[in-house]
Amino acid sequence: MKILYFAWLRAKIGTGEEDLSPPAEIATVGALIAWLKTCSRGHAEAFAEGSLIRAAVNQDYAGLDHPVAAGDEVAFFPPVTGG
Amino acid sequence: MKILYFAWLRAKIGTGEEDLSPPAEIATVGALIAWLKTCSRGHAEAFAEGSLIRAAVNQDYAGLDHPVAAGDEVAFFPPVTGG
Amino acid sequence: MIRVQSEDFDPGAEIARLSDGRTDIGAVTSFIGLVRGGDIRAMTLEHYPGMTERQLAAIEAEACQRWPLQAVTIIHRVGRLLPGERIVLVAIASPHRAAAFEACEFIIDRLKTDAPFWKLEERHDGAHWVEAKGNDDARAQRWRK
Amino acid sequence: MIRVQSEDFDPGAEIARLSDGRTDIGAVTSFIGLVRGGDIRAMTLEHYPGMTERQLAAIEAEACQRWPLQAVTIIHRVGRLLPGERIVLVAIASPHRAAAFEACEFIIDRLKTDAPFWKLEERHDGAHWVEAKGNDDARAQRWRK
Repeated sequence: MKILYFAWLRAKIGTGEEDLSPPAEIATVGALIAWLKTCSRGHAEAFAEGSLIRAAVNQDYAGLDHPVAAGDEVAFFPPVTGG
Repeated sequence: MKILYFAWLRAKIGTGEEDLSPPAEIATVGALIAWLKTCSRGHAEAFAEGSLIRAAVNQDYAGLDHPVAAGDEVAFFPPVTGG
Repeated sequence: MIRVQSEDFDPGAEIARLSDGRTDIGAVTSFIGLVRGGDIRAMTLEHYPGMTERQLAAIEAEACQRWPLQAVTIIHRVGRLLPGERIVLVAIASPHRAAAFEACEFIIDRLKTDAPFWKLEERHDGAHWVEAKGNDDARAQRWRK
Repeated sequence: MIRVQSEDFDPGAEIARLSDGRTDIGAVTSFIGLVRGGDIRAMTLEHYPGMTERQLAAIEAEACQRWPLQAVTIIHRVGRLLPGERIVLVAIASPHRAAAFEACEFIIDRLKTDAPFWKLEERHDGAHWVEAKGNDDARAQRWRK
């Protein structure tokens, strides 16, 4: 599973992209976040309670219940500020 | 008094500008219109009942009660259609 | 900046001029009105010289009073125009986009109901003076409060 | 037409392109967003390549469904920009001015809340990621019905 981070999440986690293979029971965006928090201190900080984070699965916005599976591109980022 | 006509009023009256000296008792835009209607057939047609006409005195929009006097520039024209 | 002219204008140059060399502008909006073809073969714009500039200046002043604007350009052409030709440009610079949009729309709405221009359209059956649209009055009315 | 690029764009050329050679367009509107100075020394625009273009295409498609549009251009820059530099252009061609204004405002409002761009501002006390404005959400919300 390809995981992407943008803006301050990228800075906090220390990379913009990683290829990870979460356990098979990680089947939703919410579960993936819970699992990522265990990966490193940077991940834990980035996904700490109260952080305003948006997720996208295969380049479409996705809620916490959205399914994720091997082969998906999952991105995490703060609320957008372009324009 | 300088009287100006625009658009179809100019076409109907046959001139875009005339210098007229209405009688002293012609003191408002409304009275001026009534007097102009007696000037020629073209004037009578242009100012016929039911015509949608706007007036300006010295280049500001003016209602029928607006005063007019010698030396004023008074213009008559249809509702505007620029832009 | 207000101009009434028969020659065409360069929208890019006019829009660039609003913000060139400045670092305090956040938003530039513009509106260009063009002659639409179809049954219209040409259009002649007549105006009331003097009063036109006065009315446009009054509209610009009201916009500057209602919104925080940094620059305003209004250019309106007169004379005979063919389909596809530009008629009018309104361009606005402001620190904020909401103000830039509202002021631009306000100016063109008000211009259409207050500035003394008249359109004579050449159609297949001859030349006709365009009648004012109630729709334009309603749009201009939105801004009165 | 959607472009995400680091180089500057030419607003005049982009706006002219919308109507050049056509006689069926009545109104062209445009919005340009610029980097405002003040305490900001520079701004770096980051984006999510791929998703950005997808989101912008979705916004454009929704605008085309809601209004009678004849052409749409969205250009957004990425990378480091200095005060006074252009960030974004939205330009619209339509037969009617109300549609051209509404679609232009709709697209920039939606872009601000949906397109994955992030601004890193360089201020006197260092670099800070810009926080999303509730105000932008409220403006984008206006279009949901």
